[in-house]
Amino acid sequence: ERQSPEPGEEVVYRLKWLYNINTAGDLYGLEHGVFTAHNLKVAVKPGGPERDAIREVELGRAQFGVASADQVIRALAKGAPIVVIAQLFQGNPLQWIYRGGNADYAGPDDLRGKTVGITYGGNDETIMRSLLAKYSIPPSEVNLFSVRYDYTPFYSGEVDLWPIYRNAEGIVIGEKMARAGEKTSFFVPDLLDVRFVANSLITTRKMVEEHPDLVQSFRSALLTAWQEALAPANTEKTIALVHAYDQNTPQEIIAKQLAATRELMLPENGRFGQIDVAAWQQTERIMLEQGVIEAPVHVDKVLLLDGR
Amino acid sequence: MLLQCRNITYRYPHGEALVFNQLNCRLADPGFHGLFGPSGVGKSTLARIIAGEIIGFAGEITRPDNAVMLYSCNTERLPGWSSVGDHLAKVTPASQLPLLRELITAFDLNSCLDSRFSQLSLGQKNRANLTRYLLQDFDLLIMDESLANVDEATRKQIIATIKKMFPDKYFLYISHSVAEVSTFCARILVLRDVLKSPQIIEVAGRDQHGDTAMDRAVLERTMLEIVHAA
Amino acid sequence: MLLQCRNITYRYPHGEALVFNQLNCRLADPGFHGLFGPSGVGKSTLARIIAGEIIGFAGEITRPDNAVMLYSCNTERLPGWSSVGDHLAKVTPASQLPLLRELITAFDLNSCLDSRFSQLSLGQKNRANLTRYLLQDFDLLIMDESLANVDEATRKQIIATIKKMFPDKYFLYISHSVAEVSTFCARILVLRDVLKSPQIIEVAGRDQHGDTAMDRAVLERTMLEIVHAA
Amino acid sequence: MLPKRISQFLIIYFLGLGLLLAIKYCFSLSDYVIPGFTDIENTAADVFGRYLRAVLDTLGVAVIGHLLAIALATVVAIAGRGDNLVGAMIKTAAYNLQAYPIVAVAPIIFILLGDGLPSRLLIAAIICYFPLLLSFIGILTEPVASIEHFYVVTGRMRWQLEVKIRAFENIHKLMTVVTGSATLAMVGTIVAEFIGADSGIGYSLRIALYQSDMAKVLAALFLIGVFNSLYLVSLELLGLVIQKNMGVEPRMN
Amino acid sequence: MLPKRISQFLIIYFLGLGLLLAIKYCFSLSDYVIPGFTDIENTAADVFGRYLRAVLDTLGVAVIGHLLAIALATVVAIAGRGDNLVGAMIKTAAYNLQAYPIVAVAPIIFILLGDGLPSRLLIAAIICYFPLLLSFIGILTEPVASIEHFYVVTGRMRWQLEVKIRAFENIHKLMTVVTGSATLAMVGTIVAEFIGADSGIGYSLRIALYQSDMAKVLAALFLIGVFNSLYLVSLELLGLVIQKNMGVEPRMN
Ligand SMILES: Nc1ncnc2c1ncn2[C@@H]1O[C@H](COP(=O)(O)OP(=O)(O)OP(=O)(O)O)[C@@H](O)[C@H]1O
Ligand SMILES: Nc1ncnc2c1ncn2[C@@H]1O[C@H](COP(=O)(O)OP(=O)(O)OP(=O)(O)O)[C@@H](O)[C@H]1O
Ligand SMILES: [Mg+2]
Ligand SMILES: [Mg+2]
Repeated sequence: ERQSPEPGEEVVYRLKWLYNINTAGDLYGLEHGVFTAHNLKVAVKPGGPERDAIREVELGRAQFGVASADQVIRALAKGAPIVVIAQLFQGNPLQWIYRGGNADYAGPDDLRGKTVGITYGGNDETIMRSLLAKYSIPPSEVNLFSVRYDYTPFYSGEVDLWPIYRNAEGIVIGEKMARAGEKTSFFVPDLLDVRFVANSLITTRKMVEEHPDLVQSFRSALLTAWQEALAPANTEKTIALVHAYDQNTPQEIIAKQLAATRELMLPENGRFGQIDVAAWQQTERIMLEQGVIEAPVHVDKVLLLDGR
Repeated sequence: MLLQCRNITYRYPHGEALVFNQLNCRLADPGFHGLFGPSGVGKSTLARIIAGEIIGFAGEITRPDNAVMLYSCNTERLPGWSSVGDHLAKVTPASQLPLLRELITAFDLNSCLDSRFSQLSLGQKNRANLTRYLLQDFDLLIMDESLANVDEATRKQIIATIKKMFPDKYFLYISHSVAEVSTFCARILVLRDVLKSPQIIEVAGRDQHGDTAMDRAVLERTMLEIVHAA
Repeated sequence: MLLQCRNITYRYPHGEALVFNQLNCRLADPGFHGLFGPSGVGKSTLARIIAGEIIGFAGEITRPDNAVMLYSCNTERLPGWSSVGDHLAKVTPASQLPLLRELITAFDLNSCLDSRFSQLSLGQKNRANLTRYLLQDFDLLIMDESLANVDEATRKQIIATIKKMFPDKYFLYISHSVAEVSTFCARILVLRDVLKSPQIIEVAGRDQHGDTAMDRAVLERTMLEIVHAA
Repeated sequence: MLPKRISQFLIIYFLGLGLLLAIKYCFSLSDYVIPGFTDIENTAADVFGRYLRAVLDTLGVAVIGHLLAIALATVVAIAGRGDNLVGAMIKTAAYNLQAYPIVAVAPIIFILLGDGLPSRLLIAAIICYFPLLLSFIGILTEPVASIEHFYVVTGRMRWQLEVKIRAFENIHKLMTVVTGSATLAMVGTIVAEFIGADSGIGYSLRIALYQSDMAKVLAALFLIGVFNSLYLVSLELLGLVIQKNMGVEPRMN
Repeated sequence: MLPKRISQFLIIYFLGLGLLLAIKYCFSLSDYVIPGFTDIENTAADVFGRYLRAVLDTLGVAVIGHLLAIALATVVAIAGRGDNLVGAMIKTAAYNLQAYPIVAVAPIIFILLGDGLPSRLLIAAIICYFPLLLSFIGILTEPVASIEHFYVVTGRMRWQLEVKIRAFENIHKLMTVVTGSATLAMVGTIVAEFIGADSGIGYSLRIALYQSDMAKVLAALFLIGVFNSLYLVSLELLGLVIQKNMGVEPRMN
């Protein structure tokens, strides 16, 4: 197996998910020459439910990958030799959609007596349980409901809050319900100070040590690509690009997704990709408290703020 | 007259040669009719045409509208899930049950009743199968080598019993034994090669009933006649 | 001496009654040996014991170490994927191919060679099956009603051919025709009910070869002897 | 027989595990990619009680689903046996139902039936009924002329008798398929739990996968294998008893 | 035959659709629960071209996967036919492999084989091979004494011949299973695409499901059904040709 690439050789970049709005910058780098401009030959490969970028990176099948913070922390707990070189999302896109409401916010007390969908074993469970603990809401006061990808229980009103990726399915479902005359809003844990980091860019420690230049140029190419993809001036270009790869989503939807993505990815006043160490530490703490990991992993040690 | 076949011509769908060419025959009176001829000449085929199991022949067959013509042969089997006795009882109309008991004794089947069909000897299989056909409602029963694997003594006894019990029915008896068809059949249809004409020659048999004595010389003449016809 | 069975006692695993009780028999010289007896008496069973296809009997069978004893019967089939002629050629050792051609003619099988087995008449099936056994390497070939569905004339011709072509081999010929076993077999093993003792009585047959004339009275005496023994 | 099946399973399982571990140590992969032996051991000890209850739960549903599938396949095969229009339609429906991946049909099932036990049973049954159906159709459409002739010509043939004759003549093949499809009932139940349920080993498996916890996955696979073998053995024993009662030569594949 | 199959499928499909729409209008469910007719129509027109290409792509993989599965089942059934240890082990492995839901095994397959075509084909084949295996084992372990006797006693029996005899005697049953399992190959491919691929109708289906777009799901199911029918018909025609060449009475189930 290929452990590390020779200079000029193609590097494999494994995404976390299928091509959609969350891969806009990655595709932008590929299609609009950003990688080439950095002297990189990159094979961008989509992810999926059965794909795990961390495993692939460790197995040497990919050199870079996208993984969520909880995946990173779990992998660290099992000794995976990986490091984080950029953080894609500043706010977690994993939120809860609900009917009515006026703003994308609801107080913690609004959860009492409601039926809240969670994916058992998923991030949303960890986040929701942590939130309930933080606001001292006894689990007996909310109805937890096991969800799957079928939204019927939400549509039929059986479940009040449904976990959803804000900038992807969130837009689609919101639109669908809007067309039927239903208003929807989102419940945002970040706003309640439960900050759980989402997708970030990873590679192995070995890559950083043996090919620091390659890591640097990949990182900066990707940050540039995302910066450009998210730039308002390039909106049309980005929408067309994402649509080319994700034909199942109409352009109008992609436009709305892009707007939502900007809010989640670009920090208030900074550059794309910034690693929020405090949020990572909180993420680790939450996972520890919720018993997802058994011992601290000191995640800050693998956060390479400038990719070194 | 039960049956009249006129100008039957037949070739199997995937067969090369004709089996019958303008064949004519008839069954005029009740009783035992022999169907005799060399192996492969078409006896089973003719029997199945008469019984209505083979269609697509040319020519004409006339028979009474409600005539029931059954074809039985020696390769049939009874189902395996219960004993031979049970199967026989099950396919016998209630009114015929005494007859069933008589047949079982005459056919020497008592020792087989508790066995499954697969546990019988060949001749026992033959007899069990024939028994159930005899208990059905029929006008003509075709016995296509139905007793081929039964010993001669038992066969003789079976034929005598059938003739005694079913005097008004028609039987078409296919066998390879000249002596047998000559002795027991009233008329013998000798089936000959498709190239010969007429394809069937009818010979009168001795039609023995019970243990009546038989003139040896007459019988031998009949046998010779049959062998020459074939 | 090819074979000697001593005190054979046997009951089928799920059968109720004994089939054999202290049965003794032997095959001393090459040639045609008849095995005769009423239906269900145990002929097929004994044949399969001799061929080694049934085990678990009591008693003793002695035979030369390398003796090949084949059992053939009339319910066997040839595979359906190619013609009868092809199958016969395929199982014939190259050195025996001329013999195969002779047998095909003697057995009147020429018209069947291009057909599939399932398209043959019963007697044709019998003959095709027997042919392939004769082409194998064997010391004893058991023919369990192997020609049951063949007409008498053809049967006679087949037996004569076999006797001429394989004078040094042993044959055990099972048939329900007293006349046939009496005429063609050198010795006839008459198998009797398990309650009788000895269970097998040996009778000398006429062992006719080719078309030699046969003394009618002598033959009838043999036939009577057999019928009385059974 | 039981110890044989189980030990065969164990050999296979540990061969597979050995292969994985060999890969791990050859390429010195972390516990995340392939868990180490002690990791597996600890995890197994940790989850054993829970997973055992879960797998028993699953087994219960699987047995019922299996019965359901057998019934379903029997009905469809019998109905689809004839050459008539209804038969053809039923068969088409049966085939097409199968053409849809259950993950795609599941939402429709959940809409129609809600997400209680009925949906789960139906999914388990659907997954396991198709192989049964194929064999049943193959067997039930093939005439056994030498037995059926008498009943046909004497006007005694009913569809029940026809089915009985053909099934009985192919009893060993049927047993093989029925026993073998037990495995599919098990897997069907697991998939149903994976998709929609909140109990059973399929549900545990889903969580382990979400958590990328390969050690738990291996532990679950172990228990699934053991109980699958147990179920198979029970069916085989049952099959032998049935065959004996029917008076056919008992045989096992 | 082709128009018959297709029209049967269409009837079934539109019956099912009618049922869904009936439910929708009876309970006056909104468009996001069950899409209305015009919604379905528009969506179908919209995605038709893309889905058509996707389903053709899937069909291609399915055909190869089906062949692979037939080969796999044949090999396993032949190897597992005997009573020897190796046979028993192979059979145990084959059964146990099936006991694991593919979703649980897939990560292991991806670890071992990477995520190229081989993994996808393997998944498709695994899903469709088991029903084949069960029938093959049932058929190949059942002696045909009346034919085999000669070859056994004359010492000519080889395993190839034994397999040939038993397969030929059960040719109609085999055809039923092979043809029927085409459906499973199709479904296996779709599931594989669903899990891991980035093309094919399974991939489109997954996205439609994530977007909770029932209209697209229905459109995809429509195309899957049509092409599944086409594939079935082609196999049946092929089966008839083969049977004719083999000289057996051609029959179709
Ligand atoms: N299904 C078939 N397809 C083609 N030819 C056939 C078929 N069945 C029989 N034949 C041929 O038709 C001819 C007549 O066959 P049939 O079985 O009627 O003969 P038979 O007089 O009954 O012979 P036997 O005494 O040997 O039973 C034979 O030459 C046979 O090869
Ligand atoms: N598999 C079996 N199980 C139990 N009993 C059997 C089995 N096969 C045969 N028998 C019985 O054993 C006895 C002898 O059978 P066998 O087939 O040897 O008779 P046979 O002399 O060959 O008769 P036939 O002339 O009718 O062929 C019969 O009474 C039969 O019912
Ligand atoms: Mg005939
Ligand atoms: Mg016998």
